[in-house]
Amino acid sequence: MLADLNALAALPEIVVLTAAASILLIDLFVSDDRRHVSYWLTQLTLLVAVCVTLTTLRLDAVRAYHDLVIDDMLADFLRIACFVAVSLILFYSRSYLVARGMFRGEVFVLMLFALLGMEVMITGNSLLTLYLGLELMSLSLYALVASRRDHAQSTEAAMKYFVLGALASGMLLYGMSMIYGTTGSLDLDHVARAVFTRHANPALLTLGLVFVIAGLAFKLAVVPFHMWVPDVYEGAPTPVTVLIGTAPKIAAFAMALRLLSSGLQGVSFDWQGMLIVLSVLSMVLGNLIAISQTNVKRMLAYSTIANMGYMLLGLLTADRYGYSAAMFYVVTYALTSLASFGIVMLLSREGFESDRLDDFKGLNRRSPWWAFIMLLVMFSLAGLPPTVGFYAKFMVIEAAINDGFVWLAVVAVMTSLIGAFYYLRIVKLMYFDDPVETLPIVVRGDTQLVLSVNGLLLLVLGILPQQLIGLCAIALTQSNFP
Amino acid sequence: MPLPGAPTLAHYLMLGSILFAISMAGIFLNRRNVIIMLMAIELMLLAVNMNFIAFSRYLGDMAGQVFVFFILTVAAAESAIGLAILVLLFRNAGSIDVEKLGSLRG
Amino acid sequence: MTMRDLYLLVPLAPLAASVVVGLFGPKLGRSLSHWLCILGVAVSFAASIAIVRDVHAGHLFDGDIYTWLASGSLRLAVGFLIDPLSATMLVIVTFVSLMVHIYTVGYMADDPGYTRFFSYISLFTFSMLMLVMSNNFMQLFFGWEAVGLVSYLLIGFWYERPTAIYANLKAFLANRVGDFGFVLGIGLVLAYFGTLDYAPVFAKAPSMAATTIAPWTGSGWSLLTAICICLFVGAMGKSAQVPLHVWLPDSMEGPTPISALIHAATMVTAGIFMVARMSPLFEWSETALSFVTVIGATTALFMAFLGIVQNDIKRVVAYSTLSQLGYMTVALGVSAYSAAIFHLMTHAFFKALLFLAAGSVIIALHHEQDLRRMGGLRRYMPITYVTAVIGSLALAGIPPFAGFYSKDAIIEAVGLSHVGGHRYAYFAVTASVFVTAFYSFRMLFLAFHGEERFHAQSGHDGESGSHGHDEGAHDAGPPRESPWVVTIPLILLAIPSVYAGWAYVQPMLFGDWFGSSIFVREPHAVLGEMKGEWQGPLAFALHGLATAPFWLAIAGVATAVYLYLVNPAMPARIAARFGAITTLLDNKYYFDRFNDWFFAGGARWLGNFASTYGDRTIIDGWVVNGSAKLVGIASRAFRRIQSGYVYHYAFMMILGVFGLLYWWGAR
Amino acid sequence: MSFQTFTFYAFATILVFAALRVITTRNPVHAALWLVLSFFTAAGIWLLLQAEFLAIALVLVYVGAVMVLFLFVVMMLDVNFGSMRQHFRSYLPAAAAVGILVFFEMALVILGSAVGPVAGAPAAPAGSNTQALGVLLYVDYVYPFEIAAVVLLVAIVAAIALTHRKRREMKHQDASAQIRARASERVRLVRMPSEKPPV
Amino acid sequence: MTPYLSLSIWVPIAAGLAVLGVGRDRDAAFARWIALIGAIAGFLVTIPLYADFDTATSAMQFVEYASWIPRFGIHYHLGVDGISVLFILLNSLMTVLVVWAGWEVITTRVAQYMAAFLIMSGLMNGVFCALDGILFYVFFEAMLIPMYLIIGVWGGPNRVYAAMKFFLYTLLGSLLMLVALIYLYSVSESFEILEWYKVPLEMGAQIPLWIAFFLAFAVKVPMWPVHTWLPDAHVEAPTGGSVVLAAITLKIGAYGFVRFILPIVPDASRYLSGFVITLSLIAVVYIGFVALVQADMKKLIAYSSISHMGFVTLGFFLYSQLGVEGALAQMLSHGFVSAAMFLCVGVMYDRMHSRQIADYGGVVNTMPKFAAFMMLFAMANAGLPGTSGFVGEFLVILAAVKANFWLGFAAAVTLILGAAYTLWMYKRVIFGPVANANVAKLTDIGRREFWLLTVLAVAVLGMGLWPKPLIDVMHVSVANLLQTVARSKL
Repeated sequence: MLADLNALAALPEIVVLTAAASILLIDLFVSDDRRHVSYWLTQLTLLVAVCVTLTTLRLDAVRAYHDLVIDDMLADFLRIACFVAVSLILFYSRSYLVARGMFRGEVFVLMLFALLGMEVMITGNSLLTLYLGLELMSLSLYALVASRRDHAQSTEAAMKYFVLGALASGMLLYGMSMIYGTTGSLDLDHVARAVFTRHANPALLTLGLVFVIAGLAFKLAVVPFHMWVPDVYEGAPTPVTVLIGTAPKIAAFAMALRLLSSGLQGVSFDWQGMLIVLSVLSMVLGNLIAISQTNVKRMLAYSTIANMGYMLLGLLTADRYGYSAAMFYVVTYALTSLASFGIVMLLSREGFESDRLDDFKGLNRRSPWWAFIMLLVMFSLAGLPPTVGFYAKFMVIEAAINDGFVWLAVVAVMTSLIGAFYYLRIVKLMYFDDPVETLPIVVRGDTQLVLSVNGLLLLVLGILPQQLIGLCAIALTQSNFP
Repeated sequence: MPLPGAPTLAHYLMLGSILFAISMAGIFLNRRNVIIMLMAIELMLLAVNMNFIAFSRYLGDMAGQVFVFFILTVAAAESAIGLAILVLLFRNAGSIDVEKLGSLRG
Repeated sequence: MTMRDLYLLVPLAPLAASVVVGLFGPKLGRSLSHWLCILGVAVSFAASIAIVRDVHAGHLFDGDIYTWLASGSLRLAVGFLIDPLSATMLVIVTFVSLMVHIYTVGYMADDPGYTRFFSYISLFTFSMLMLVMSNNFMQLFFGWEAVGLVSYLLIGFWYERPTAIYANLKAFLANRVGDFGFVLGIGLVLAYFGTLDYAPVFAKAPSMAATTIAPWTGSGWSLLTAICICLFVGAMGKSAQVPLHVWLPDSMEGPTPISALIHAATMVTAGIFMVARMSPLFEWSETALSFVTVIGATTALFMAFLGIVQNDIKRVVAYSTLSQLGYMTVALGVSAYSAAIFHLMTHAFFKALLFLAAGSVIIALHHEQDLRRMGGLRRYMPITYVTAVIGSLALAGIPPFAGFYSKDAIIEAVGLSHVGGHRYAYFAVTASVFVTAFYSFRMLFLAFHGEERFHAQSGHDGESGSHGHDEGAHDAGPPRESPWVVTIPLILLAIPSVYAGWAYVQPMLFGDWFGSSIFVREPHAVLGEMKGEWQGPLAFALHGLATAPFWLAIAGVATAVYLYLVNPAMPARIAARFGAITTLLDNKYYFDRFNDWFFAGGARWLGNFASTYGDRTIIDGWVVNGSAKLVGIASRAFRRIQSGYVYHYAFMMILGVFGLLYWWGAR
Repeated sequence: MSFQTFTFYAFATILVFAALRVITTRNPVHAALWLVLSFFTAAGIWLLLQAEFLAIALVLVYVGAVMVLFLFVVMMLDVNFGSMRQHFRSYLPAAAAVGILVFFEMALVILGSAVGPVAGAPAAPAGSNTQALGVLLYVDYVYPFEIAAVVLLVAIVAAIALTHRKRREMKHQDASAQIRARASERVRLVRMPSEKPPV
Repeated sequence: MTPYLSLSIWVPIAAGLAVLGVGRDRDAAFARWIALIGAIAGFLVTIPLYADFDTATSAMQFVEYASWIPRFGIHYHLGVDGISVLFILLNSLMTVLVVWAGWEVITTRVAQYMAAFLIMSGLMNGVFCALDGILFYVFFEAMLIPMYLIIGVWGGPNRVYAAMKFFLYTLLGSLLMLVALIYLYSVSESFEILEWYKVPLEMGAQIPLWIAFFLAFAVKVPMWPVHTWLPDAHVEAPTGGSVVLAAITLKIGAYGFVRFILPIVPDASRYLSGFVITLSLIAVVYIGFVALVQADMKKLIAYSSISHMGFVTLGFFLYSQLGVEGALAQMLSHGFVSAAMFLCVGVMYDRMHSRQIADYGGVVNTMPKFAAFMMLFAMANAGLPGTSGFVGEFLVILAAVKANFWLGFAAAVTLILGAAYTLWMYKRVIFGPVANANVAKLTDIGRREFWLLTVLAVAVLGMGLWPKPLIDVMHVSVANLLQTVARSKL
């Protein structure tokens, strides 16, 4: 009976869940000044999860738990990306958490649960699992945003996030109900078949599609479902911000891919059009509004919105090449975003957030190395070679053009020109201006190492991107996406 | 298809859509009161559940009901967290007036 | 040593001297520097003599030294064309240059830029030789521009003087205007002949005579006319023909030796030489020839008038140069190319002589140039005086001095010509004989005769007031004759000024001196007609006594005698009487003012307008910064959507869903 | 009109009315109670749709637990609800417009598509609804079931983490902080502009 | 075979990274020496490119070919032909000069300064020898980054505006080019530039492609009216930045015209050649007038650069061997001359800290050697025969007259204007009596500056007196280019 389940397919999830539950218990018996035990256990969990994922790596797709779960290359790849992302976040945020009294077991546990939710999203092969994964992730994130309990802004952000998130998941559910109703199944394979064979009622299906897209768009943070993003980014504690900004985007991408491609490829023409609208709006508004921001986190929030717009360019082509481009985009975006927030956290101290743009003034004087890393990050976000951000943009634009959307490509590059302006402004602050703050930057050794590697990776992948591009391509080919 | 008459799938879906619409209107109407907003969201989930159950019945497929089961579970959890945040908000801001939640913007 | 090496030696010897002195002058010291340069030019001169003999022995040369550049079928080379024309020019150039080199030793003795000056004039010699020896248009242009450069450097030699650096800029730009046409001419040659070498171009010229070009639709210009006029515009710049003459008088700001060398004897004749060289082209275009004639005649007459009212000794000579260049140009226009070259040669001698004599006076008076502060110098400076008289006689065209032969030949040639504008030209050249004689003797009398006015000056800043080497020397006794380095060249130049006319008039004008290097078409062969009546130089001189020009010259001299020796108060009265004309002449026909106002001012206005409105306001202000500003405004506007209120956010989401629904509902 | 039909319309009417009252009532406590009513009637409708277990669960879980929680929070927080209703009327048109538009948009789609009658559907599967659901949950949907458990765990953890307070308001000595203090931090010299003497 | 091209790219970059890694602000001399050694090494490895160059073939030489991103068929494909090889040498030489020029002048963040130039040098070499569209683009864009920093960090008071303007302006163009490159890929399934020469394209496709490429390169050149970034960038950039900007960066724009626009979209190019020629002539004439009235020396030279680059684009679109070779010669020459002019201004700026013409006057009195050098370069800037400035100008004017008399007429206006603005400035700055006490205190150029200027003077004169060795390299490649351009793709 268990053999039918192909339980191994969800081994990483099992590992994470077990570990999370264990840490929750262990943390109870750990005193405040030995909290790092929980911290390292969490890191260990992530390491084990990565190893487990790698050892159970299979080229073909495995369906498990009565087809509710699918474990394919895509899933493995994105899961690892999420593990790594969370691990890096923990590395970067340690000092930050300690300084703000957030170095607590439940934070780690909630992060792990959020991660579990993402994994479920990534591996979901049914409307139900996707929904549950999404909720698991979202609920953990709501709590994490509010986890700085004495901070009014955090709470405000959490409230907004929660209300809008609930609304979005309501929409998603409404859409799912319509899809279920018209295709007669929650299983994405069945859904796909029903859609392809035109058994589904087209009008109701479109209705469902609209609502599903709305729900997805909320998670991906694209216009006009993006409104929560800047407020939550700014209000949430920075580690949580970066958590929201990175791994969940990967998971949301996976979910979008599963829903739209595995399930609704048959009506790709419909959702393509919708994504075009969302994509253009995101690129334009995200970049435009980012210009007038004075808070780094807020600026990066708008940058996220814009970047997700670019990512959609890949997704909306509705073919394997576009998907792999979007996947490359979202993964490298996460990597870049991690480094950017890493630097923001690096500069912050106890009682000082360092999230205003002016806090970057003269960074090159204070620390040429971190200025250089931030420079790489900014140019990567702007999509300039020789950083990895360039290939990300290159690939999605290539996908769009290949699909005949030359005008979309033109819109994309023109908006990225606007984008370049505010990224450059950070570089300008770091290099051209004199420092206001002269305190030396104290960084933990491990953070220093990991963040440096992270930053340099942007450059290395920018020069030698072929492996990552190949991986993304393989992940999608092996996963039998159309 | 005359609407009055024996309830068809359309009836249930219409009922669901009315509930959905009411919940959306509720969010606007109670733009300052987070608690009622949360209740409106509960209504929305109710609408969704209504759909699922109707479809489940219509298709003769239990999966819809299973889904509803999970929605109920999740909604409960969601309420718990939502209310926890609400409490926190009240403690930090001294109010649950959404209009006063405007420090993050721009 | 083959002849080719000799040819190479001619330009390279001065170049080497120039480079060495230019780079290491201060280290070499003065005397070594000037000896090096003099040696360089002397070698060059000697070689030139050898070449002339060789050429007249029938050894012509037309070959390349090295390929400068090749592109497609076009090959541009640096090469030499050694024929009688260029050989003649070589001798003239090197001889005058040598004289000037020697003279400079004395003239510039006190100047701090001594070695620099030598380097420049040697460089100039090199450039001029390259121009003359060229066998193609590219190298011609190279030499053309190089002499312009050196001229620029030398006019501005005293770089501290605002007038000097103004003058050199003006000279360069006026020349550039000429070059503008010149380059276009070269371009047309290349476009239609496919090569820039003289020989093939000249060979092909007859077949191109009927070719027309259409600069705009419906028009038809003769190709050769276009080419010739374009080229001649270049000559107008370099040879200072109206209206591009404006730079030459101002160029007197340079030290006197270079006025002699560059602005009288050699560089300014480059245009004359060039047109003579291009005779195979000009001959096929009546229009171009008459254009040349009219411009030349205008220059000859109207510039001569200006010579009358000048008080600066060098400027008088400068205007006489302009006028004489006009003569040469007229000669070219009436196809008397040999006469033009002949006049070029004699003019080089006597004009260099006059300049150097003027320089000698200037030294003696401690850099005083104003004629009104001279007078009576003949007693103090006998050699200078005598040579100056010889020069003036030659200039005025009194037989049997050199100038007579060349000028009279030109006047006769003009008389015989039928080219368009020949009547006007004849009138102009004849009338200016009188003027020439008048102003040259006016100068002579003012400087060397009459009362001694040089004591009267007080605290006046001389030519080099800021140079300081003659501070307080004004009253250091009477003017003295210049040292031998100054007088020797005077004497050496006086000799050909006397005899070069009758010695060379026959071979050059009527003999086979230029051989095939000058081409004259049958209908234009005015010199051929004259040849029929030719009975030798003596007869020519005697015949000259009976012609109008001679009597006009005599009249000119006589007028000068009356006005400046007999009745010195008269000129002022005349000037007052003809106020309008005087004003016109004093202002040099308002050319400078017009140029300053229209061209210089206009260019600046245009530049300011383009810079302020075009670049800064429209492109930068509206388009570039404007779009940036627009983005900023849009950014702030859209930012307000993010109001901070949850229900607004929710509203946006619902609106989004709506939008999508509506969109796909409508579809 | 059969009994089923009548029941449907009756419940639907009450449901819609109750839902409307939820969003229009002044007092959150009343709103919660109206919501309870909505759930009850919805449960009734679900019974019509042969979803007995869910109907019961809705009543038990929602009315019994979630709504109680709502009421608890509403009453615990001392919120001045009166002030929140100030602009209620002015919001009404916009809200109504949104609601009506959403409804019409959806209705158009639903009515425009030929959705067959429920009656045409196959009969309910044999055996009790609860059993069928149970089998599904524990066999086919064991994985989501586990996840749902985790969701609830998260809710617990989150709720506790967020609201559980250690009473730290009282002042206490922090020995380590005192030891860490440096001389420079003990006394702060403040430079102040000297007072100007009255002129 | 030694991969000289790779070396020419990576040696400077490696040196730059080394400087960045080991250089400390406290020990600036060390950083300087490493930078100089790196720059010289970078120059030395380019010498074989010229020495071993086969002038008889138009094929790409020193080709290096390796797979880079197989998913898109992107290759690490390098190679040079007669058109590009000289610019690599020029660039490497300039790097040495720039490093040397910044020797004592730059005192803050020396290592970063040197590294920026070295890295940029490598990247620009990459631009010139990349034969793969994306490889080209990567180098093309990447070089913006060091330049942005150079202007912004070591620049003048208004450096931020200038740097931003420079960056965004050039990015605007190049982003559209990216779209064009990808479009070409989607048509030809290849990123090989040489493949693109053969791929047939409809006119409807050629025109947008042309516009995209044109915008990218026209901004870089820069052509009127997208030139306004240049004066700002030049004025604010440190001397080295101006030198590289003028000497190399502008060439990249022009290079793009011959490498991309002409051969890839020949029909559109022919169709729109009148447009380009018009813009070029506007650049020559209009910008000439603008240059005339500039009060800032750097601005004046910047405008003169625009005017000179107008000749380059003009030459390209005349479609004749003479025109194209003239344009290439003009590019080379402008590399020397503008670099020299900016160095000259830098020499004065280092002493007086002013670039305003009005602050100078009579410099020749105190700096005679310098004045001599500057005279030479000013004359070269005015296109005097015997200097390199003449070669390109002359050939292009000849070609223009050949194409149409009035084109030549308009182009030849530069003879007057070029001389006017250059010499007028020279007059006001160098000539005349000592204008003020500051000028009186000036000291003549030192040994370093002397040799720096000497190298450029030799280059300027050498190319002016005997350009053949340089131009010969181009013949076959240019002829081949013209053949390619002549073939219609419709």
